[in-house]
Amino acid sequence: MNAESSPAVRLRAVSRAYPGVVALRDFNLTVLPGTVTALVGENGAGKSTVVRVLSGAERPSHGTVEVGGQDTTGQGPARARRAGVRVVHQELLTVPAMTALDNVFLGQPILRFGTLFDTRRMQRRYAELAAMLDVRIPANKSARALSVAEAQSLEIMRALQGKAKVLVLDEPTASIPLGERRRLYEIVRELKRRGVAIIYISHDLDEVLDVSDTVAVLRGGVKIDEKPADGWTKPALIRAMLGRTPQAGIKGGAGQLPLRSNEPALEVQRLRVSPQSAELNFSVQRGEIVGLAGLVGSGRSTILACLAGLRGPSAGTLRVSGQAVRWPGSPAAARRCGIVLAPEDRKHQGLVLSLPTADNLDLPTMRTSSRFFIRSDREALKRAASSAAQVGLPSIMLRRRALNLSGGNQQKAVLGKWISEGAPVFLVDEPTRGVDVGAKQEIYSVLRKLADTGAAVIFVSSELEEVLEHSDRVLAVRNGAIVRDFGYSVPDSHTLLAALFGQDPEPEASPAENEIAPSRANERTSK
Amino acid sequence: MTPQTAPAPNEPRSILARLSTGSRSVGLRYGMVLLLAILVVGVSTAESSFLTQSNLLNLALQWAPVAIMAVPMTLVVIAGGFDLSVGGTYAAACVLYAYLGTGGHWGSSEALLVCAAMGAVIGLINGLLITVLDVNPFVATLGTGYIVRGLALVATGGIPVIMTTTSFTNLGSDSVGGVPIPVWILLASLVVGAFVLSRTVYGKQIYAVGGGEEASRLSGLKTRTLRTSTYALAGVAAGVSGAIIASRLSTGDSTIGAGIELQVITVVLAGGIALSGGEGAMWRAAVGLGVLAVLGNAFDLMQLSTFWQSVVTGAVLIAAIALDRFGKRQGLADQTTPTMFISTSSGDGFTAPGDRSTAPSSNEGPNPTDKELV
Amino acid sequence: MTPQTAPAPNEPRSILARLSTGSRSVGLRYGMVLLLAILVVGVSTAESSFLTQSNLLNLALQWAPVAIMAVPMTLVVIAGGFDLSVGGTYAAACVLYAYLGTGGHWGSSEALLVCAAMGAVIGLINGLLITVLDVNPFVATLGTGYIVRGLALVATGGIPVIMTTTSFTNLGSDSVGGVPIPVWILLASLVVGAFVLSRTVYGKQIYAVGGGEEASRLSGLKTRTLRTSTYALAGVAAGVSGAIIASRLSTGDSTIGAGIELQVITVVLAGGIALSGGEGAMWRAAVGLGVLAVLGNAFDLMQLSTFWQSVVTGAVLIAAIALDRFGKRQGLADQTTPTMFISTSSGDGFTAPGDRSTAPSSNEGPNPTDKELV
Amino acid sequence: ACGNGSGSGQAASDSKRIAVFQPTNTNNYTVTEIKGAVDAAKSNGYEVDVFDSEFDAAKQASQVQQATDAKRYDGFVIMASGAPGTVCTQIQNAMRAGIRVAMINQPACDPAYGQNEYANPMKGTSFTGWQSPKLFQEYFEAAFKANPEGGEYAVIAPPAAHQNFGRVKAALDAVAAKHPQWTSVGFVPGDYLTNTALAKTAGVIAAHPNLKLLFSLYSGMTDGAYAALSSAGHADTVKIIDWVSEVQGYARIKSGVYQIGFTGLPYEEGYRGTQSVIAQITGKDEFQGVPAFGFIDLSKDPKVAKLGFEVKATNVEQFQNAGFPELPDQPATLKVANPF
Ligand SMILES: Nc1ncnc2c1ncn2[C@@H]1O[C@H](COP(=O)(O)OP(=O)(O)OP(=O)(O)O)[C@@H](O)[C@H]1O
Ligand SMILES: Nc1ncnc2c1ncn2[C@@H]1O[C@H](COP(=O)(O)OP(=O)(O)OP(=O)(O)O)[C@@H](O)[C@H]1O
Ligand SMILES: [Mg+2]
Ligand SMILES: [Mg+2]
Repeated sequence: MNAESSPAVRLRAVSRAYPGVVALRDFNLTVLPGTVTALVGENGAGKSTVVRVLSGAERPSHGTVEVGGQDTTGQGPARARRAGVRVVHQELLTVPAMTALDNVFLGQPILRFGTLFDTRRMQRRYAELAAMLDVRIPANKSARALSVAEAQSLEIMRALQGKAKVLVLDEPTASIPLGERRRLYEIVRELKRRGVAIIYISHDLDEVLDVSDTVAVLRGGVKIDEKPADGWTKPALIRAMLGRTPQAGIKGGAGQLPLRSNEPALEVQRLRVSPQSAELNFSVQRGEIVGLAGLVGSGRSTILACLAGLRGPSAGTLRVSGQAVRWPGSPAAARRCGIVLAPEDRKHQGLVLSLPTADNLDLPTMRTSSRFFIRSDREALKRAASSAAQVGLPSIMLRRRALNLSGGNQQKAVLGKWISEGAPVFLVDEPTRGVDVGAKQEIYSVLRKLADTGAAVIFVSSELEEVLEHSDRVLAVRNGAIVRDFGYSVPDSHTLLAALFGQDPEPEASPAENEIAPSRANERTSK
Repeated sequence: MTPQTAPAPNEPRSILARLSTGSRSVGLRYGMVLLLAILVVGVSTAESSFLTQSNLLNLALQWAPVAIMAVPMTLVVIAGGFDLSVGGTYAAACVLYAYLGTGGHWGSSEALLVCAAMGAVIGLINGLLITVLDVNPFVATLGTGYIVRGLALVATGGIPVIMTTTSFTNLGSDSVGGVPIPVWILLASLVVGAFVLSRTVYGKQIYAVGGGEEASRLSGLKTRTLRTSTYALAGVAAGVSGAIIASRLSTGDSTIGAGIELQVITVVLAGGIALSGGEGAMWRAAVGLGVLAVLGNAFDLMQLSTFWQSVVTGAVLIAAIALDRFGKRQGLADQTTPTMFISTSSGDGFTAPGDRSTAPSSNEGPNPTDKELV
Repeated sequence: MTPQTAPAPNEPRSILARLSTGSRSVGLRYGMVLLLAILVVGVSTAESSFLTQSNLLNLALQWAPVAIMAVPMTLVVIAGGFDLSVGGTYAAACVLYAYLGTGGHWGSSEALLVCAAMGAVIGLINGLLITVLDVNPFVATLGTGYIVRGLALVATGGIPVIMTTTSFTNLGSDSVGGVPIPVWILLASLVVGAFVLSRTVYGKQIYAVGGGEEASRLSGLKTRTLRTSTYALAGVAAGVSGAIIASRLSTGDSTIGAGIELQVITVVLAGGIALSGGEGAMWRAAVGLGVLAVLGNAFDLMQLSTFWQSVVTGAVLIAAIALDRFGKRQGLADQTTPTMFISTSSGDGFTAPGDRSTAPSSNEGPNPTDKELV
Repeated sequence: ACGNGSGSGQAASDSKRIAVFQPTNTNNYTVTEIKGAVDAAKSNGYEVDVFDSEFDAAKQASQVQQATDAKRYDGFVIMASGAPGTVCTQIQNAMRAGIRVAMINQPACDPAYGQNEYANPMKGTSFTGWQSPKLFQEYFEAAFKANPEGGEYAVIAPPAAHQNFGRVKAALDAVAAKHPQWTSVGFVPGDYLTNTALAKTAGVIAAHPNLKLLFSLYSGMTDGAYAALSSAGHADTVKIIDWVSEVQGYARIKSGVYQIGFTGLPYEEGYRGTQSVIAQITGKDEFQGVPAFGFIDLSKDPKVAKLGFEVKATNVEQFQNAGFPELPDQPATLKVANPF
């Protein structure tokens, strides 16, 4: 660390207003070369706004942006890039129609003679970057076929290509697997050693404290505090972010079983999510939260998708509340069987962003509650308000478009859609991804409330801690199959991880390496 | 946590801001309505004959086929779709109606139903191509349009079919209560369309599908059925319009209505309905129709060259949609949302600044974070 | 790098699977090429006159205006856009060229340049409307199309302009090396277009913009400039085509080319290029052109009713795009991805997934991060 | 330069071949006209091929070029598809290749378009037509005379791109000057299509409810104009003056729905044009009384020598007895040809 060197990034009195919202107000930030500055704050605090302003994606309403001493205020992403800014944005920004390699070199191809593509060097460089990050995506794979995690890795590769002076990582680890996370930390340290200025944004406070030199806390668009990382503790950070001490959520936790009955709400037999995968047999009782733990890409979402009628399983039988039902072929059919899903991609699968939140909450119920198919708005608003109250969504949000809600509120709306349904089976996929600490607690309490009212909840999350803490029972998923049922005894995270990585001595576990996703399997062998 | 610290310095400015936003919002949101009003006032001042009943009825009669098709086209566009095949269906229905009007076996109302049914079938095919085969709506309907018009040409050999059963001309020429039947059909479509869109479950589902197909599907909506239904309705309307024009001309002409599909879409777009789906309203289509009809009439009344009409139509189209886009960028997004929640309560619908209530505000009172900010 | 470590038990199945996937992939990817081949073989068997030089040259000459416009339209579509204004520009350029050919002050090549420049200006306006005002391309170009054609009508009063300078007819009727000039222009556009799309940085950027505008913008591409440039090119092509047709007809007719924009787009789509952008290739547009031209010629040569032609065109269009969609759903996305980085060195360039020995980290130097990271 | 002997040196058989170019196969008038041409060719022992350009001038230019390149035709009979002059270059190429050309309905390569009396069609060709400026003058004159009271009138004119647009305008200007009691409230270019005429007339009548007289310059358009007037409730108050009356037009003249109609001679147009090209091919000055070159003015044709063109309720039966109208109710479309 060289405190004498001139700052790599300097934001002076930057403000950015959106209609109705001041997302950033009088924000000052100086980042020196060779340091890591973390930005933390709850959802909507303005962290990504800092990134967008710095990277030239948006023009600040007031204030100046300097990169390496040059003024780049509002001159667009190309200018910022020339000044050495490399960004991994929070939203996924891959071009689906292009290959992985093209995506990495998007806007920064390696050229021969200044005009022709130097394919060989790009391929070599791609391989280097991939090895560095421990990423195994073939260079010619279409980005369309990538999982979220893989796409995220590509974006990190893109940011690492070329000569970065400033590297901005906006929630880079929100959806990448553990192994890659560790590699990323190493790379961050390595880059720091080389004098790159790094801005790091994450909701994982342990990670933040681990990686960064300085931590700045934002709240409501204003920088509340900035201190060296050693000056912070996790509780202090949370207090600063929220402006108060968080209320303890209603703690469920594995093993504490207030209302669990012995009535199975969901029984799944001989389910194969794809022709190659192993059979799944499991059941969920009323009143319990079952956590599906798995690594990224292990097939948890696929299992939920089969149950919710999003994709046909290749085999299996299903009983809901003791009744044998035909396997649902559509979400509408699943809902009739009593199975509802809060999907993982809330922006595309969860909400109609152009509609007001109230309409979103009312979407599943309006048909059944309407008389002669004619809507009563007052009734609808009433229904929406009661759902909103149950999930802790402020009622002022009801009139806003879903588009304009923060991530946490959007997630509450996704849960709220189904809350009044009283469905016996409630599937919840990654409800806390990218959601701040406070909202997470509220979401956990909503899930527990659901279970308490007699629903069977299946809960998927990539945060192992979270699964362990908030489920009554944990199932380990690997390659599209349940490799271990831990029952009502809490596994420690080491045992769980071992099961997830397939180092488990369980007899029935570990189907062949590449049996889950046929398209991937083909790709592997065809090279 | 002191609840008294109201953000005093902000209040006056925010009221001002709200007001100015309000008037700008009206200007942007109702820009086309304003244009229509200006046009109506201007033309009726310049030409006293404009506001006569006979002129207005004639105008309505003249635009009836396009307008009748514009009503379900509004649904198609709001549901995120597009239909270029209505021109072909229109021509085919025109021929079919005239053909049924030569034999004498069919009554004219049965013939109308047959035309509507044929339109529905074509619409269904469009819908299936688009939702099941996943063909882009533009391409699918361009294709079926070619096919249907081609079949109409083949069936007639391109030669007009002259209707002989005289009762078949009633549909296009008779009046009920002084208003021609096609105008009644047009008014009925508009009213029913507006009601369906704004007051029924189906209408709201159309908005939902257009605004986010995947989310709607996961909410249990039958998105394929919904989208297909809009194309079927567009087909029915094209069938009815084709029958009307055949009846008015007492001739079935397979070459009729070349380019009428673009006219229909122009009407919808001139109202400021975005092609991206999920937004819009029937009154907007009606306003678009009004602007184009009055403009055309003005050109006729004032004996201006009809060539300028094309120029002006183009300008109106661009202005309408630019106004809409500009409005959205100015953050009036919430106000243009097609929801009764918002439009019926425009007073308080404005978003309060600061989406900060994200914080776990379990208490209903003012959000604590607000205070420490200002 | 141990080439022997093949996953043995998988091999036989995977080869079979690969083959079947392979043949299906070829069928889907090259479906339109197959159709073209079948058509060519069929028609030339049935009609020996088809493959004569005179017929083919005439065919090319006849299709030259549409084809010349289809080349930049391919760029427009791949960049995620759409241009309905080329018909208007075509008519305006036709009038302008003829007008310049009446005075005698201008040479015909200057006139051609003036037409191209006018087209470029119209294209720029389209591009600015679309990228700066953020108007939907369909609406913007429909609007400017109306305006430009209207202006052409107004300028001429709808009355044809008859060219008097005889040298002005050379562009449309002279031949160089036995091939008419318009056909040379068409061939040159196709070749240059294919080269630009597949081999240049600009081409790759067009794919990127169409495939993901926001991602491209944030990666530092000038997406507005890129998109605008495609419209400008489309305008230039429409200007040149308009001049060609004026020269061939020795007349400037402002009503010419009604609906030609849909023909141009049909050509592009018939090649199987998706309207959603980001994908496609120039050879696809050429194949689409070939299929439509040969079909039309077949109808003429075999004396079939041209009415059926419309039906068949529609069917071809739907088939082409359904094939493309179906191919994508079958997971053939990789093959249709326009990547030349990889295709140029198909032999050894692939990074095997999970086979990290491909990464040259071990042999190329001690630590990969040392090299270009900082 | 074009006068040396037979045009096509290598005609394989003794039978000669004529190509007829038609703008559209979906219009009664053109279909009748081309039928006349085909009949004339066949009855004189000529092979004949018909090309349809679907109202596309560029396509017609290609067809003429292709037929020239095919080197198997001795003569062309051309009804131009688009604006005047649109196939001019191709016609000149054909003539250079020794092919004889007769234009029908619209002359080709006519720089003085719209003004002249057709007296001098392009050298080396003939032009056959009946719609002369003089006849258009008679047409307007007849209507104004029959309705001396005066008032507002409107014209649904031919397409602006069509030669007759200019001729009609010139004729009207000349006649209207003599009838100051009549005021024009619209001279609207149509496109010969019924639907367009309906829309345009609806616009005119909505704007000018006091309209007294409506000229419609093609019976296909008159159907639409009448539909517009009757649905606006003005069928009784507006007198309709039709042009080129068809079967329906005759019926309506008879029943008084149309006041006047001018009958058309499409069949003769095609027939005489073909006779003229035969005269050129055979190297004679005339064939069956039709000259090889120059303007063949059908307003002097024997078929209308006695009756003239003006059809009214009083003389409609005389016309019908003389074989009018020429436009059949539903003519069969013609088979289009392969140029090779
Ligand atoms: N395009 C936009 N239009 C309107 N408001 C916006 C827009 N983008 C962001 N906002 C608002 O600006 C505020 C700050 O958003 P920002 O994305 O910077 O938050 P963040 O701290 O990154 O949150 P998260 O942790 O959820 O990513 C929020 O209130 C958000 O709703
Ligand atoms: N549409 C698709 N095309 C190709 N592969 C897919 C597709 N969807 C899922 N996969 C693959 O199937 C596997 C299982 O994915 P799934 O989403 O069910 O896993 P997950 O455990 O929920 O992981 P994630 O954390 O990514 O959501 C992954 O390897 C993924 O890459
Ligand atoms: Mg963020
Ligand atoms: Mg998942």
